[in-house]
Formats: sequence, structure tokens, C-alpha cells
Amino acid sequence: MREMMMRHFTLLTVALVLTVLLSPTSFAESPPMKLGVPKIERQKERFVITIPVLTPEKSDPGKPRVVDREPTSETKPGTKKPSSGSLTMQASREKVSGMTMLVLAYLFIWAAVFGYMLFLRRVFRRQERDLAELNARLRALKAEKS
Amino acid sequence: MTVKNPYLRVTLAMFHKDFMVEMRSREVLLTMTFFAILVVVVFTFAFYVHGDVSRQYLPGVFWVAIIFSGTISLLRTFERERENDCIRALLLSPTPPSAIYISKTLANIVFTLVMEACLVPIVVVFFNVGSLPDPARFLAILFLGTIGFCAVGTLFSAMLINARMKAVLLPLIFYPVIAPLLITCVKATFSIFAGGDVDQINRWLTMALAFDMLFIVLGLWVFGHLVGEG
Amino acid sequence: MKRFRYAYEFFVVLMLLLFAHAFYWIFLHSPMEAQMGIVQKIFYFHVPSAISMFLGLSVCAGSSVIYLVFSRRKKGRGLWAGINNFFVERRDNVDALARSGAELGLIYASIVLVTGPLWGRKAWGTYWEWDPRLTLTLLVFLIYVAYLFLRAFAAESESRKRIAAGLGALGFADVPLIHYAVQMWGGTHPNVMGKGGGGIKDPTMQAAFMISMATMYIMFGLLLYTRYSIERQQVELDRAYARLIDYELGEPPVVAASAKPSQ
Amino acid sequence: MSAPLFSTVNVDELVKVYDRRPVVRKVSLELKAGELTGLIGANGSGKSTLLYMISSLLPMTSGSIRYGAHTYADHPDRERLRGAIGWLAHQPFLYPELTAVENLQFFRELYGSSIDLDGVLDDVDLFEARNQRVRNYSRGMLQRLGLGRVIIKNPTLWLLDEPFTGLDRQTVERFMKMLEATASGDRLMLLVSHRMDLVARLCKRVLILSRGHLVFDGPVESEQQIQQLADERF
Repeated sequence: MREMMMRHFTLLTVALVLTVLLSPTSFAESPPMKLGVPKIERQKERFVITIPVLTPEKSDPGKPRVVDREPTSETKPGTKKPSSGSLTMQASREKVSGMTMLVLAYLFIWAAVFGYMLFLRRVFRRQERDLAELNARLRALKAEKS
Repeated sequence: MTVKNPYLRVTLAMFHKDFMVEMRSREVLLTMTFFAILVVVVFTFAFYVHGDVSRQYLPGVFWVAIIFSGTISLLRTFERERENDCIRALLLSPTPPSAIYISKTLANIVFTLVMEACLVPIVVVFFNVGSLPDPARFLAILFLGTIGFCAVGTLFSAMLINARMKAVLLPLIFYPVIAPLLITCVKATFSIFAGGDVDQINRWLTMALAFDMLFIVLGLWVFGHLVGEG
Repeated sequence: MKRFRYAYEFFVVLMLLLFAHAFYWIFLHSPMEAQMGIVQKIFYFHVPSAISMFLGLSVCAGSSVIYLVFSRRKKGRGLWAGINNFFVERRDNVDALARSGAELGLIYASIVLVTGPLWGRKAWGTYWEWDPRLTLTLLVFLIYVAYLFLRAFAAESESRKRIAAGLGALGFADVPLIHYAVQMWGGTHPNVMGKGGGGIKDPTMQAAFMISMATMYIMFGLLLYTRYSIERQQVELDRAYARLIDYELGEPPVVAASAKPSQ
Repeated sequence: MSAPLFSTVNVDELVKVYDRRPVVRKVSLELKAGELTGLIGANGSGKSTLLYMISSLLPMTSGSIRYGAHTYADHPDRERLRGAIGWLAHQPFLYPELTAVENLQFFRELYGSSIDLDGVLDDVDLFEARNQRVRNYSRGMLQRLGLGRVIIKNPTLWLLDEPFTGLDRQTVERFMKMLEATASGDRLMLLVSHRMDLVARLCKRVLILSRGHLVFDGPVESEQQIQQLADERF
């Protein structure tokens, strides 16, 4: 029983590690943001994130980008203003593949947890059966003696 | 010896005994020092580039060597008591178990310090360090690191006194627990050699001190529960 | 698990419903974050997993301390003696709980260590950053892997359980230390646990987060309870087996069904 | 000679379960001062486990052991209680790198005793060899020095676990004389041995353990009687 537990545990870990190795390869399809190491400071209610930007997208390198965490119109899905037609296409494709991968990763992780749950329940049921059998044999032995 | 305080008396007697046994056999000191030197040599080979070894690696190599070779001393600490079942005689004595813990930790600290005394010059030569910028703080971090390392290590060594695969299990459970101290010591040593900010170094030293105190207190408490009654 | 069968199954169904609900909220309903885009959604299960991890490990550490402190029966009527004897009579349970807590904590730690890099790749450009929080999680993970090693590679004896308990307690005491040590490195991990709601202001995001949290905690509770029940039933099973052997050898049973340790 | 800490040891329904396997099964017995009791049993009958529990080093699964009026758990001064229990096994619990004198000096400090070491060394007949390293000692000398260690401790309860293993006939004779001499009237002694003849000579009362059960507890006269009992009950 204990060995099985250990084995299952190892399998789970391996599965999770595999998820790490596999899923981001599809994230990598979309150009990573390459934020480098962002510095996040809190200024009153706003986060000031200083990002050494390496991607050629819009912002000036090194310039602090002020991000308001209140959802502005920009944060709502679908309302993001495209700067050019080709970028929209690319962006939506990224979004789809990224989203699919994320959903898959999410489901995979939950599947692992559910799997663990099912496994535990199976072990418990088997124990229950064994216990019933042992008790039956014990009763039979007792009856024999008396 | 005519010490009145029973606690002190037992601690001293244990320490005296361990020291004497070690002086007769020298097994721990010799193997530990040689192993530490080997670790440093192997690491310098690994980091050797164009006729020189980067001084940047010195603190890391130095502390890894101490921790790896210190493990030898820790493994032997209670092995010696177990070999002839002396541990039973120790436990069946009118002695608080923490006295055993203190004396064993003390012995380990002394052995490790002796090893370090041999190690420092070798590291200095291999890494072409001219002179120590701040010897006082260097010694301080050396002491604090050694004390914390031995306090935790002695406790784990006592835990595993009867375990199979002790030589494997001890590093396995010991290194993760000691990791913050290792980080602290390496960082402090690095700052010292780089001639870094004094405040920064002092902060690392305080950190090491906090670590030592917490683990000595916890060690005293847990040791009684671990060994004293069974 | 036998005693609370209906409640147990109720929570299983509740958890499944919540799971479906959380899925809808996370992926379909809540808005995309401006900065990080899709990957931000990892946050909805990354954070609850991290909290569940610490819950599991604190269960382990707490039970370990209890196991160490209350080891022998005490005489007398006082409150302390009462608490002491309560736990001494349930030593096996406490030990089982510690073990279950560590195992679960590690499973959630694996999830945290998996989802974290996924996010980090997008946000930081690297999978792994030697950031305080990441280092802390990794070290705690390693400590409790060691804990399970210790339990797996040694016979189940009283002293071994005590040693494991020692490590369980010490490993957790190490957490604040690791925290401070690695904090001095300076870090990049967003301080999501900082102020209420973790910096989320959008109500939809908050709702998705709350539902996710609830699902994860119920799952955690169920898993912990199931794992613990298995440990308990194993004890029962072993006892029944020992009694059977006694009978077959023709000796009266020594281990009564409810052998309570004393002294 | 310090005063004894207790005069009886009461073992009550003692059970020890290892890995869910019962090793000691509801053993009850009483040890009294001035009485040397023998404990015999086949290998694996639970003798060592019982001894370990009586020594307070091993917690029991259930049951209790009272030393005088107190159990180990509720004893007001556990350290003193531990100091009142002496154990002589076939491992002598000595440090091979040290000499006999150094060993005894160490244990004298440890036990907080002020006994004269030369006298003890004389008692166990090791005065000549006192400055030799214990590593070079023969089996018999080791065992005698082990006895010296217990004499320094001067415990109330003596646990003798196979003290005769590996000793030749002559040494056993000498050893037994020393034991009889040291065992004064107010001490409790429990002797575990395979040697039925020695048990018969030394002990008036014998306990027999079989598969964890205490199957016999009573006076015996001769070796044959013990042998017969052992054959019946083991």
C-alpha cells in the first residue's frame, strides 16, 4: 500500500514536471514579453513597473510604465485597440493558442488532483473490503473455538 | 575536575572525553580536513579558465567545502556512541539530555574550526586572494556559520542515530534545512571579499546570529524529546 | 470516511459543481489582464494552490509538534493534563495527520512549482528566477520531500515517527528564516498577498478568484480527510490481521480493538 | 553507598507492539529489593524488549511500570530515576580509545559520583591494567570493567543482560563472586541469561517468557528444574 502511494506520488510529480516542459513550448510560439526583471513599486494605489523592455512593441525602453490596476477600457477583452491590421491577426492567434494551452494545463493539473483523489478512494475501498474479509475470518475462527 | 554545577560538569566531561578520543584516533580531523581540501581542489578544476580561477566563486566553494566535509564530523558524532552502545549508558545517567546535545555540538564546532583553520590558507592561495579586507567580520561569519551548522547537524545526527542509510539520509534532510544559513554565509563572505558595504555585511551577520539562536534553542528543546525517552 | 459518508459525498458533489463554475469564471467570464494577458489566469489556481500547500505543511508541522510534546500520559485533572491525555490517546491519529498533511502539501507544492514558471516565462522571460518566494517554495518543497523520504525508508517504529515529527516541526520553523534570508536577495515576485484581494480591483476577477479559492480549499479538505482515513483504516486492518494471527497460533489476542497507550 | 531510590518495581499488564506485532503481551510482575531474579526465554521471546522498557529507555504501548510509588512519566525527578537504573549488557558501554581509568573517570563525572576509582579497579581486579587502552582488553576484562562502570553508578535497579556472554569458565566464576558481593540487600536485580546453570545458582526466583507471554513466575531450586520448565514452556 505504502509503495503504491509512493509510486503514485512519483508519477504525479513526473506528470507535473512534464507539463512544465511541454506546455510552455506553445507559449513560446507567441513572442514572450521579455520583460527582463521588472521592478515593481507601489505608489499609493498604483503599481509602477519599471521594465527594461526588449521587445519592439510600443513603449520606450527604460521608461517607467504606469499601470493602473483598475480595469480600464483597455483591460476588457475585445476592446484592445489594434495599431495595425496584421498585429490584430497575430494577437488573436496568440490568444487562441495561448488560451487553449492554458485551459489544457489547467485541466491537466486538475486531472492530476482528481486522479489522486480517485486513487485514494480506491485504496480506501480496497482496505474496506480487506477489513471485512479479515473480520469474517476472525468470526469464523471464534465460532469454531467456542 | 571539580565543577559544582552538574550541568556544566557533565557537558565538560563529555567534551573532554570526545576530545580525548579524537586526539587518540584523529579519524575525524584528518579525514575531514583532507576531504575539504579535495573539494576545494576539485572545484578550482571545475572553474579553471585561462590560467586563473575566478575569485567570484571563492565564497561558494569555501562554504560548500565546509558543509560537505563537516558532514563527516556530524556522521561520526553519534556513530562513536552507538558502536559500543555507549549511548545507552549516557541516556541512563542523571543527566539532562540537553547537556549531551551541547557537548556534542561543542565538539563538532571545535573540530570544524580546526578544519577551517587549515582550509582558509589553501583557499586564499588557490584563489589568489592577496589579503583579507575585513578579518574581524570574516572570522565572525566563520564562527556564526560553523555554530549554526553544527547546532542543526548535531541534532539531525542524533535523530538518525539508529537509522539505516544514515550516511545518505543525513545530507538529504540536513542540506535543505541549512540552506538559508548557507545563503547568508556565502553572501556575507562575498561582500567581505568584495569590500562591500559594512551595513550590508552587518545585516548578514545579524541574520546568521538569528539563525544560530533559533536553532540552538529549538535543538535543546527537540533533542530531549528525540533521544531522552526512547 | 465511514462515519461522515453523506457529508463527504455532499462535499465531493459541491466541489465538482464549484469546479465547473470556476472553470467558466476563469476562462470565459473574467476579463483579460492588460499587462500579462492570458497567463495572468494562471494566478487563479496558482495562488490557491500555494495557500493549500502552506495549509498542508502547517498541518504536518502542527501535528508534529503535538506528537513530540504530548508523548506520555499525565496524571491529574487540570486542563493541561486533559489536553495532554487527549492527544496522547490519539497519537496514531496525530501521526497519520502529519503524514497526510506533508503528502498533500507536497502535491500542491508541485502544482505551485509547475504553474509558477509558466507564468514566469511570460512575465519575466525566464522560467525560473532566484526570487525569494520561489526559493522559499523550492526549499520548503525539498525539506518535506526529505520528510517523506525519512518516512518511506525506515520501519514504522515509535522512534522513527518521533524523528519524522522532529523534522516536520524543524522544517517549518525554518520557513521564516528562509523567508528573511532570501528576502535580502531582493525579489521580483509580485506581492499578491499584500493587501486585501491581492491587488485585484476588478469585481469579476475577484469573483473568479474567490470561486477558485473555494474549490481548491474544499478539494484540499477532501483529499486530506481521505488520505487520513486511509492511514487510520490501515491501522485497523493491521490490528485485525494481528488478531487473526493470534487466533491461528491459538493465543488470546493481546491487541484489543481499542488498545490505548498509557503512561 | 547512596540510599536506594525505590524498593520495588511493579510491572502491570505491560504490552509492547512493534510494527503492529505484539512482542510483549500483558506481562505483570514484581521485583523486590534484595532479590536476584532470573529471566529466561528463547530468542525473540521479548526478553530484551521487556528489559528495555524496565530501563525506561523504551516507551510501552500500554500498561505501566512503577518504580516504588511513581511511574517514569510522573516521577518528580526523572534524572535521578534514570541515574538509579544500571545496565550491564554484553556490550560493555565503554570507549575503546580510552584507558580503563579514563573511561571510569568519564563515567564518574557523568554519574556525579565521588567514589574512589582505585578501589573500584581493585574490586574488578583490573588495577594492573588500568592504564591500558580498552581497545586491547580481552572479553573478560571488558566485562569486568563494565561491571566497574555499574559499580561507580551504584544503581538501585541492576539490569544484567547476558553479562556472561563470551566469558570463560574461570572468569564467570570470578564475575559471579563480584556480583554476589556487590548485590547488597537493598538493591533490585534482574538477570537475563541463556546459561540455565548460572541462573539456577544465582537466582532464587525465575521468570520465563515465551512469545511475549510471562508463562512462569516462581521459585526454583535446581538447574534441572529450570531446564524442565524451559522445555515445557518455551
